[in-house]
Amino acid sequence: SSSDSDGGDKASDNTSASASASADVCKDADGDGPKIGLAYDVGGRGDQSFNDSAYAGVAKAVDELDATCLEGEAQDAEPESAREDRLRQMADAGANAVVGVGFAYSDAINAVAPDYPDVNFGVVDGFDPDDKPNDNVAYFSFAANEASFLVGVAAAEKTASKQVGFVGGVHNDLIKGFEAGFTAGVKAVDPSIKVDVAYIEESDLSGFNDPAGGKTAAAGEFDKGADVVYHASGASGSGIFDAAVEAGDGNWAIGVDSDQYLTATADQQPHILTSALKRVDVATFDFIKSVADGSPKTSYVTYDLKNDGVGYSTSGGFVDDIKADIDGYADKIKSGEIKVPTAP
Amino acid sequence: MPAAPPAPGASSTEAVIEAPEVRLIGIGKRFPGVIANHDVEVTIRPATVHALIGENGAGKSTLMKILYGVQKPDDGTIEVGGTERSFRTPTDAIGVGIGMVFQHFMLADNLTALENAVLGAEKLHGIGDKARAEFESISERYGFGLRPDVLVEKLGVADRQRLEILKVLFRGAKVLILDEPTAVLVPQEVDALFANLRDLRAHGHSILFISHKLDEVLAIADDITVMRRGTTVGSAVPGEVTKQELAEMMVGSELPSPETSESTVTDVVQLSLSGVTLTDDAGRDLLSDISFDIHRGEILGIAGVEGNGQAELVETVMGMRRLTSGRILLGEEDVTDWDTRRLRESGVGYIPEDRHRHGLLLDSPLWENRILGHQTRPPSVKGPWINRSGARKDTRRIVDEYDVRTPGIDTVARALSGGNQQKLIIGREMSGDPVLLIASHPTRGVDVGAQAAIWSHIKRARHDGLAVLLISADLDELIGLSDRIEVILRGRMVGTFDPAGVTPKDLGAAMTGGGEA
Amino acid sequence: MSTTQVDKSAPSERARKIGGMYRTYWLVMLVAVVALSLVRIATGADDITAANTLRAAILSACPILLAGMGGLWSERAGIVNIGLEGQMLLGTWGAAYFTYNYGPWVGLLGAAAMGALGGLLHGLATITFGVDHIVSGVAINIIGLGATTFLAEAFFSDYQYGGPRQLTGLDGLPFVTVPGLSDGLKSLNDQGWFVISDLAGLLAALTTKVSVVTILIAVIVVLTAWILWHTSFGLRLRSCGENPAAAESLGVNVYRYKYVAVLVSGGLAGLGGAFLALVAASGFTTNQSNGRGYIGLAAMIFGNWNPFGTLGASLLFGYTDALRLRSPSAVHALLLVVAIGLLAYAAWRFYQGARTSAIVLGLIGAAFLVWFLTTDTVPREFTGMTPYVVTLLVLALASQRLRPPAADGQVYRKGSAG
Amino acid sequence: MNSLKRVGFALLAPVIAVLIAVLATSVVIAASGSDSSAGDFWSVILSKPDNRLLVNILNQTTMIYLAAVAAAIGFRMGLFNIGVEGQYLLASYTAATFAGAALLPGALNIMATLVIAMAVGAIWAGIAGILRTTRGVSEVISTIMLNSIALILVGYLLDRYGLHGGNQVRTKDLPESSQLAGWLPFERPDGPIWTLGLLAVAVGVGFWVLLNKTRFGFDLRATGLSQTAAVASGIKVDRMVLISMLLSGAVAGLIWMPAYFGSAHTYGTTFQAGLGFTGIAVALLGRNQPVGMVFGAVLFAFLSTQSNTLTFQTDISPSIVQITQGVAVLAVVIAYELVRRYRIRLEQRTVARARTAPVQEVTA
Ligand SMILES: Nc1ncnc2c1ncn2[C@@H]1O[C@H](COP(=O)(O)OP(=O)(O)OP(=O)(O)O)[C@@H](O)[C@H]1O
Ligand SMILES: Nc1ncnc2c1ncn2[C@@H]1O[C@H](COP(=O)(O)OP(=O)(O)OP(=O)(O)O)[C@@H](O)[C@H]1O
Ligand SMILES: [Mg+2]
Ligand SMILES: [Mg+2]
Repeated sequence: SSSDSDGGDKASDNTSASASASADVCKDADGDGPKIGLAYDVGGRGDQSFNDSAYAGVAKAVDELDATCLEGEAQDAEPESAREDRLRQMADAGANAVVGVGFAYSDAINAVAPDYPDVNFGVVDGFDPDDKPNDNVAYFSFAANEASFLVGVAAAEKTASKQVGFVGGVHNDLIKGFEAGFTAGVKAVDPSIKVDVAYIEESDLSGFNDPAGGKTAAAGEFDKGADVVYHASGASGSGIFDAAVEAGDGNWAIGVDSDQYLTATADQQPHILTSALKRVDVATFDFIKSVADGSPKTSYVTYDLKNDGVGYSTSGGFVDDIKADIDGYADKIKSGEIKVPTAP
Repeated sequence: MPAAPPAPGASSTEAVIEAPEVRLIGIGKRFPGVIANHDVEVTIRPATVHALIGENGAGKSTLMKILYGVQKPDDGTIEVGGTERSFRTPTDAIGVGIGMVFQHFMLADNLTALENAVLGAEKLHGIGDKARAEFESISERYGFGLRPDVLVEKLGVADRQRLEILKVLFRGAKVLILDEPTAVLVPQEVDALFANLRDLRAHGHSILFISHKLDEVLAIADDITVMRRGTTVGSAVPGEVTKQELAEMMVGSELPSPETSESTVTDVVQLSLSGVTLTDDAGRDLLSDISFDIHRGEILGIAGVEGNGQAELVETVMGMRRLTSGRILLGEEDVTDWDTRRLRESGVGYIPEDRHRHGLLLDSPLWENRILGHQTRPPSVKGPWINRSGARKDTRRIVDEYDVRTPGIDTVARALSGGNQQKLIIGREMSGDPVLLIASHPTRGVDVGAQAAIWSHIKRARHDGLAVLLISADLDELIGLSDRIEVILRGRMVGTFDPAGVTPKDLGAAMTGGGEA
Repeated sequence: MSTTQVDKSAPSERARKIGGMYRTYWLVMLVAVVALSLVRIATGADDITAANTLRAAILSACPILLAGMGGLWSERAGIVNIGLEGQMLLGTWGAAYFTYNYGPWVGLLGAAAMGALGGLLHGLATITFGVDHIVSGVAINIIGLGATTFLAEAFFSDYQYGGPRQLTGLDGLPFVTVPGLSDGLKSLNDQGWFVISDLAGLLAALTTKVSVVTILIAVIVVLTAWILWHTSFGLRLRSCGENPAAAESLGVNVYRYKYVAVLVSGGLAGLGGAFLALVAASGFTTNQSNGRGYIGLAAMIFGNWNPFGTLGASLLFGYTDALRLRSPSAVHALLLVVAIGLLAYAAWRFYQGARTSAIVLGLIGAAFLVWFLTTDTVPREFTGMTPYVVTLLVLALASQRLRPPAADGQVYRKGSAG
Repeated sequence: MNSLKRVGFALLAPVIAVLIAVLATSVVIAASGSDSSAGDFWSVILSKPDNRLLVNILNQTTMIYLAAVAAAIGFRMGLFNIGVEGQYLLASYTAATFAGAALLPGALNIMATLVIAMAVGAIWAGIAGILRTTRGVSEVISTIMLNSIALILVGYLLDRYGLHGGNQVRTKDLPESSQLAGWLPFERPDGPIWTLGLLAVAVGVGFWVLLNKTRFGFDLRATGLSQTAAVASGIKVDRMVLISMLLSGAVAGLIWMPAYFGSAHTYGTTFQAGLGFTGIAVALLGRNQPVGMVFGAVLFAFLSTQSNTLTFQTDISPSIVQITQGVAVLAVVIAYELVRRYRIRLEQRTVARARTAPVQEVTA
């Protein structure tokens, strides 16, 4: 299949959108398609990560479905009521598809959705916190472990030192899934390869925001002999890329969430082997489309290799030589032959 | 000859001989609501000691700060060496050879003696070996005996005083201003200081000397200027005036003295200390084996050079420090382990040495200050509640009875003058029928009028059977008020004196250890 | 003259005191190295003195040290600056903005200038208007966080590699490696010899890929010590922290020195921010200092308001941070180091005659020993707590020995002399 | 005229401060070169809030006010309890864990949980209190350290003992019987006013009575005004330090309880961090006065709630509000200091007038 090259294309769409972030499609859109409310997590549009990815999905909807949109952005340490209020303001303004980016919106959407039965809500990484099902809410979950598995395969095939590394931002369940998939991928290729694991913070979310910590952790792994390091640490990732640059030629970093080759600096690009993709843009667009089509997605929607919801990127062309192997593993996962663990 | 002007002939002939070193002409200075100085005229001749006297608040310190550039005058001019000057900062004054030793020490404890001396005058000799050499040579020349590298916190009072003077000389000052330099010295130290001053005079320095002690003034001064209520009211020459005459010029009336009337001492012991010892963290004795009794109706005076354990003694008796060994009895009761509040509840009144730090809430109204220290007793409180009206009513009583000059009881304590603050404290501590009064420097920094009033309050209470522990640096006050005087030296009681027969000189000798031999 | 005679004795007294200070400093360092070496050999946790670990420790220590130096400057002049955190944040933004537009050297200056701006605000509030120092510091931290978040969004969103919350790909500053020496020391470090390899590791860390900013910081520490204790400027500045009234009475312009101090303080904190954004990693994110300003303050107190003490404390914090991130498993070996250190200190106190404190220390040391012997790992959370717990312990055990400037934190008003 | 004057003085400083904050905010917006102007900003911020926002503002006010009182108890006696944040964090987690375990039925569970929240907050603050009284460790540094430790500790405990699910960790849900529905002033979607908002009223009144009417309050204030005078008057300062740290921590423990029982029902992503620091700022803004802090809390709640609309209607980041808040705090303390100096001058003038007879000229 061509899921990967496909991913690459979409990812470049995504950056062209974020590069022209100032163009701001929501300001100019005036179509008569669905009206979308996009509630960002902290960081908002321009974060080069999943907020941007969600924005790319919305931009595509504006383009292809004549949609219009409204944006709202979370602040640090905001009260739960602020999140709820953001969603309500969107619904009150007539949005018929409201997307909350990030699991922190789960509770707020659960509280708000019953008051707006005609509005459809979607939460990225979300879940229903209580046992009352909401029939106008879709929860997008991503098989990040599968994407991590594939980049694990890439790492295993590329390592010369038989040692690779993983740096997580925060030692929580979400990131442990990345670690588990990555390790499984590496071991699937060669069980003798050693995987060093480091986390920047244990529970403090500042671990996603600490490039210096990321660099120290990654440099530690490079120093001890790893030559490929995969990160799942949000904005700390730039520190991991810096560490790869400092470690010199032949040392690689692997990006996460979006195709980070495209947003990395010129110095870093030669070291970015691939990225594990989490297609928030696909999920967002699909959701909006389903609303526009009158058959809105509800309940849990899993995005995995099978429906192109996750994948890996090929920008830079560093994995072209091993693409066939990786895709082979991808097929085995799709067919269920390989079951990727979700926790280490 | 009251308010005698100096013999006109004498001063004019001298003026012909030599130009004045410093002339202050028509100086005026106003603070919000206070005229601190007006129409002040002072002329200082070269190589003389010029004394400036006047009661508290007469404006002496203000005038000196103006001469030293700390404050700017509103009116008038300053001439130094015949040239008119205006000083914006002390640096300007230092630049023309004026130096000042302030009423309160101006030393940084955590710096060395040399660093304190060099500070601000680094340009002269640098901060290195040249400065050290200069320091030592000054110390040598005037016999100060100071070492440059000791931390100031290790120096005693007299050494600090000398360091202050050395600081001024280090800057090459020609004119030295000394604001009450003797207030904290014992007579022997005063003599040593005077010897230094005469030395300085012989080297050509002019000295402006402020003191409340008229004996000292008569002993050292070449000229005397008297200030009252912000202005100069006259001048005198030591050989030609008596103490009494000077005093009258200062206050415009007879100088009060703390004479006690007949003894009221009873044979009921009110406070009894036996073997009280207090050691600090490093294991040194601050108080060693102190024992004495105070009877009802008796005033026990404690004499001593500051820093010899008086403060510690007071704080130990007040329960603010835990003694290491010994026993304290209040009446019949063993109060050794009682805390301050319990002691106060059982009738111990306390006039602290530093009223701003220990006696008042400066930013609270007077009626709240009335409650302070009486938080558990009526009329300030009812059970766990504050009794606002009771406290206010009683504050009004104190303001009336003790003549506290204030616009009202809602005025904050900070706005009152020192004397009036002190009267409020005394009124408060006398309320609730105390059995024991601990009075630390009750008239320090208080003018003569208030001083007399405070003395009479203490005497009346003694007459009513109060036992009083009196600590004072003013030996005349001690001798005048006490029924018995104990001398404290390095934390030990070193002698008992009967005030009837003792002179300040004798006490001074005992206070410095000279009396032991 | 007899002065010559006194002259000879006086400097020697002084020299003895200073010499004594440095001797204890070196002694402590030596004991630490020996203890670490012993533990390395006993536990096989080679990472604890590996050259690269120590290099990472130095990198982690630098921002803390700069904040600590900032605290030192202002507190020596009598101003408590808990606004360091906010000033550091302003520095991260300044570094990013100016580096992006004008290159990294201007970026350093810009960071210092932004930090100094925060210092100026603190100075205005505390010096001119006599506001309580803590209150002003708290407000500045709020403003610093809000301002950097707002300004980042306003400026960086449109930059290349930028976003509302970050700006990556900033040009870095050069590194220096001493050729030859670095490699030799590294291979010596790998030998695993007692003490020699450990010292070689330390020297290798100091000669391999050292950022010019790190060198600048070393210069700043030495300069700080020299300026504050060996120049008349420093004497005047310190006098403002010890007794401002006395200083003013001697013609020192107290306000001016306090302003200089607080500006330098903010500037150094700002540089600390620059270190985070330009050297520790090449990118800005919002709230990047993440408490390092406070840790710097703790390092300064721990270091007894002394530049070299602050250096030592910062290195300690940097070391635990680096070890935690690089080799969490080696942290377990540190338990043994702590146990040995505490027991040694207890013995020393016992020898000095301080029985009770010796017993308390000994018990704590024994508890650490037991912890080490009965476990294989330390819960990772606990390693993250290290700087905070260490600070609390040090303060609890040694607060009597610490000596802040006498007028530290007090509001001083001009004209209070006399 | 005197009371009129006093009211005037009391209002002067806050008014100056608010003006400065408005000015500074406008200048920053203008300097940032944003497409929206300062005018746009103020028209959004100052627009009349919807019913829903009114409820939110009120609910936020109660929590912020509790945080402010917690800080003020320390501040009033010169103790800088910077650790309110860590205290309520740990207390909230512990309380939610206990309440979720449902060891007690309904209302009893609520009572016991409140007690536990207060106890945990008090203990965490008490550590700083003990370090200060026995070892002389400055509470500023120790509480900052304890904040960080609490954050790590709660993360550890939650990870270890919490419920994992859907990428989140949370404590067990509060049983329905212990939930407090609150009052609905408007339509249901506009949300309820939380029942335990009453805690803020109770704590506020209690704080006022304690400070102004009781011996203990007098001792507390006296210690804050002058520690040395307090000692001389028989107050045991160490005991006061410890008690007020404990009190401060106990109130801190309550901060998040209105939200917990009113709507969150679990400690997880719904926990609102940062209130401790907001409380410190509000305490300073309100001069640590029970009534002043009400205004401060309303102002902060109002600004942050209204700022949510900014992203919809302007290009201005809501973080600008933090600048407004920080400047307001700094400006208010400066303004109070200036007004205080001015007042003292006025008072001294009055005192001097009431003092002695006019100076009579004396000639030598
Ligand atoms: N900074 C000031 N602001 C307001 N009033 C002041 C100030 N300094 C001094 N005064 C007032 O000016 C008057 C003169 O004070 P000054 O200190 O000069 O008196 P003094 O003669 O030195 O008294 P003492 O013998 O007590 O030292 C007093 O009423 C004093 O309260
Ligand atoms: N530094 C100062 N700043 C402002 N006002 C001052 C200062 N020093 C003194 N005052 C004011 O000057 C007046 C007199 O104060 P001070 O204590 O110096 O008087 P005093 O001469 O000791 O008074 P008393 O005659 O009662 O002994 C008071 O109104 C006081 O508030
Ligand atoms: Mg539901
Ligand atoms: Mg005077």
